[in-house]
Amino acid sequence: MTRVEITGIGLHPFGRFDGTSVTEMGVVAVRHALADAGIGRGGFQAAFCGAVYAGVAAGHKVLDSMGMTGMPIVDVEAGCASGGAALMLAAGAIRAGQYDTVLVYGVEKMPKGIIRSSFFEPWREQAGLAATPAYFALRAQRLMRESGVTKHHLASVVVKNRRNGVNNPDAMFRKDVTAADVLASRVVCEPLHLWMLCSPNEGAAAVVLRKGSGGGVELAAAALRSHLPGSVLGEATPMSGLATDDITPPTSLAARAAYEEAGVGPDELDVVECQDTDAARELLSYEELGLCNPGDAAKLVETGATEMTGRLPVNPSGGLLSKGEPLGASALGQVVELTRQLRGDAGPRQVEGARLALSHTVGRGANACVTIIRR
Amino acid sequence: MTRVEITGIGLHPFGRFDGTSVTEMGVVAVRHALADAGIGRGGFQAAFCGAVYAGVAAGHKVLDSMGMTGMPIVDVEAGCASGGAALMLAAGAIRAGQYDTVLVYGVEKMPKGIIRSSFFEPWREQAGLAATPAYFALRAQRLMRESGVTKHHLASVVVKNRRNGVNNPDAMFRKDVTAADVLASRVVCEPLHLWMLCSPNEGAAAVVLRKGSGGGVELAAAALRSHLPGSVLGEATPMSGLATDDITPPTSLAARAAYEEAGVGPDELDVVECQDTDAARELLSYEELGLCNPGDAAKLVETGATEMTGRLPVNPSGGLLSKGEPLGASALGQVVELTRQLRGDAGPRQVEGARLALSHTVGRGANACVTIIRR
Amino acid sequence: MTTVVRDGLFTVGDSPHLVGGRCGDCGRHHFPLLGTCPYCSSDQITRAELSRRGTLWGWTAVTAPPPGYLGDVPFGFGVVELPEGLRVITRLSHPVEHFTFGMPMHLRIVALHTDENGDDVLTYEFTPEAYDRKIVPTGEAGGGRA
Amino acid sequence: MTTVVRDGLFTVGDSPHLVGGRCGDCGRHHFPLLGTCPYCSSDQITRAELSRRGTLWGWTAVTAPPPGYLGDVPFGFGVVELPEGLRVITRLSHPVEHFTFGMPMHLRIVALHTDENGDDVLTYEFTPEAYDRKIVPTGEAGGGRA
Ligand SMILES: [Zn+2]
Ligand SMILES: [Zn+2]
Repeated sequence: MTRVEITGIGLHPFGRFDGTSVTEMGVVAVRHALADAGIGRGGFQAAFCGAVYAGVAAGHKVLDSMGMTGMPIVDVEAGCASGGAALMLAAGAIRAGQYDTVLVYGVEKMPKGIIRSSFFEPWREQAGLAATPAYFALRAQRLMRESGVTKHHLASVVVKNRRNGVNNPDAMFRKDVTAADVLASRVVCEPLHLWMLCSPNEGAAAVVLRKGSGGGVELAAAALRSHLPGSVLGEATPMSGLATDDITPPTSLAARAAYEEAGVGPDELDVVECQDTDAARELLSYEELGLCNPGDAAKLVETGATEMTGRLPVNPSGGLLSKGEPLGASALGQVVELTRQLRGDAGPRQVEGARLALSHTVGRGANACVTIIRR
Repeated sequence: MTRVEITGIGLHPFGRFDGTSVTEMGVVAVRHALADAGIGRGGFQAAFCGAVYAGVAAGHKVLDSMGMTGMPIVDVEAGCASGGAALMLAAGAIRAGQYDTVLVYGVEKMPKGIIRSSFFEPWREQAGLAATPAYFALRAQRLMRESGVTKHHLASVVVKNRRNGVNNPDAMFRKDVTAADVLASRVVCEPLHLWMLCSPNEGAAAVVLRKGSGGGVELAAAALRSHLPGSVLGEATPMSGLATDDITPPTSLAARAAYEEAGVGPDELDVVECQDTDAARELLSYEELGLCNPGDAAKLVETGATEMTGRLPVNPSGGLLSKGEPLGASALGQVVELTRQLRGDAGPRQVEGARLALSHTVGRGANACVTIIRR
Repeated sequence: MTTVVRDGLFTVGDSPHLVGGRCGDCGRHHFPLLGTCPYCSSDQITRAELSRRGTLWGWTAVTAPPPGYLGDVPFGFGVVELPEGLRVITRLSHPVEHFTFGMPMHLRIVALHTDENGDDVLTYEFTPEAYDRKIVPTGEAGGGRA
Repeated sequence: MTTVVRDGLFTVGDSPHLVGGRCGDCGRHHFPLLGTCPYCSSDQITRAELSRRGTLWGWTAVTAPPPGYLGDVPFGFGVVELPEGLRVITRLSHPVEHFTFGMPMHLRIVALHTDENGDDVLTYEFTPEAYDRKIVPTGEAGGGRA
């Protein structure tokens, strides 16, 4: 099979940038990624852009304003997994022999506050059922019941990610917090406090993929999966589901496919970036990604394994809890972070000797994407 | 190279369906396409959905409400070419060996009236420059100047397409019109009268692609291209462009790529479905697709070559002028029509003996997609 | 006068029911009623009035008005498991501090808010068996284990 | 008082200009001023006040208010070619019936509408040299050849 390599990465910081358009943020990320790959106009034959709320032609506007159009440009939407979906399509097209080099980028400028989207039907909104954080809260409550997770475990995830974020100049929040601070923040939906939830925000990320010649960082797998029918608290948030806990979640489906594609297992990973929409979502991801056995998320966090000093650091970038979540860009932001880690370029947040890394996003659709990179 | 075949087609009629959600329309099209392909749940390994204004997770909602999720589902946006882009990605993934069978569909429920989109910046809207039909009018005026096209040629395109649409039960407008009727309709933007413009509307279309075993209808090419920098009246509608007429339009870029991929030339085509957003756009497409020489669009239409009785019928379905334009679905609607033509299933609008067909969409982004199918 | 948040979601009266569907092929139930089975794709669906009684599977309280919601906050929100093998997303009566996993719950129809015609807009919620027909005090929500 | 539809689009006064950019690498002009050349991607851009005079390349009339537009209809709309090698999308003075291809045009600054503060909102348009400073009658538009 054709080897696909990551030859360029670029980022526009994640945060709030009132005077900056989503297009301008995209230009910054793309410019950095192309410079990093050592290519310019004509150096890539196709472009895939992850975007959710950025409007029509979001990806085109970025390349249009750089005078770089002409090739196929496709905007891709798969909720929080949009950037991962774009990466998967780009890698597939390279493997199909369609292109040698593809630009993949993601852009977002989320509206402030709770997102009003067409995802919910009008009656659900009117009945108060379009309460996104309440679904997260119920998921957290069930995890607490089934995996021995307490509010202190949830707080410790926030403390870990915020501490990591202090060392990430591209993050939105860069202050250390204590568990007491987290538990003192306002309750949004019991058991979730405000600081346990990530902030939708703005940013852009870009990655250049190339048909590989060996060496460098390899994109070993990029797998996207949607939810299976029947799960009432799956990210698809249906109005009803089956009374069973045996429905495999989309994250596990994508993880299995990615491990198989890369020919590796979770015990071989050196570093992970995973979806921490809320603190419980990170712990659930540990179980769904196979980083621990089902029901052992609390135990894993207690061992300190996922701290920077542990055996498998998770979210060295600070995660979405520090960076915020610009939907179209967040998955590629993880890949940018992990490429830095594998290159040994992560500075004060470097995971020493990292050679195999996994990134994970999951959200509306439902969609989950798992990417594995290695050097 | 792997042969990719079209093994199923399905359509929800194009029109206005007030009580029907965009998801329900998608279900109708997908159900028909799967039945036509003789597959059900588990019969396809990935799904690509073209959608522009249908909101987040548009494609997912269709499969979710059919209990058919689990595989990768990607929503794809490339303006009027969205369905073509989805088709290109699906064919690429099959050729890459990722999947054997892929479901491709497009859905749309356009708001009534002029579309307010984020495409234009606020100041352009405020200054009255977000006047989409005015761009079409200027393009028509330049074509009239350069290719000897008159308003009577424009009216004759409308008369042809509306006459074809009479025989298409899936079209929105099914009444014969005369050139006098067309020219008596209100001027929207000189030289374009109301009846020379297609209506944004609602609908869905679906196509099943399969790794081919020979026989059946082959997807010989699906090429997507964006605009080159510098054209002031290109579908990207920039605020300024270069004072030159030598910039190759995206339709020509996509057509050249598609002819090369399929190994055929425009003179071998038996039937064409092309983008007739307005009557002048169809004539311009004749030139850009190489159906005639540059400057000869008026002559081609005068010979009657593109009538049902001519040597190369264009828009036997009635075109967008009869069907209306549901952005995410329109490109796949063309492919559904052409597959019927190649199967000999087009009833009273059958082009006898059609074996090689081309479909073409172009619009915002800018993007153009050209697809070639054959049996 | 009253109106409903969506036609066909539930029946009203002394003994209200949620209106779902039962699949003739796989036998499973869903809610609201759809034309296609959301588990097996069959279109062999018959209308089914679902049990009024179920058990509590999860709960929280919504403290800020979600998009498009015009009623009061806080309100209870959770999942009730019905004997048909179905888990249903639902509003819950508030307060929620005495809720427990598996607690018996039953359906009632309540007013959300008053619409522009002065009509009460009705929706469904579940409430603990013990709470029904009693006036309950409002208070802070508490769904998780600290 | 007056305000402008967007800062930095044009200069005002007796001799107004559109404000574009000139690329230090490829030498081409663009409008409005950007940080990146839209033809060659260079960031070597210098601000350039564009010629006030150009020629008419295309025209029509907008008869219904486009989205977000608060001014009067109909109004002229078209493309003017400037000596810098640039074609610019622009409002045109109305009526348009005497317009011809290549007709000399020049820039002027006009009021679009009055905003919520009572200020006139200014934008740019082009008008035939011959029309300037004259009051012109309104009438039907006619951009094409029938
Ligand atoms: Zn069923
Ligand atoms: Zn330049």
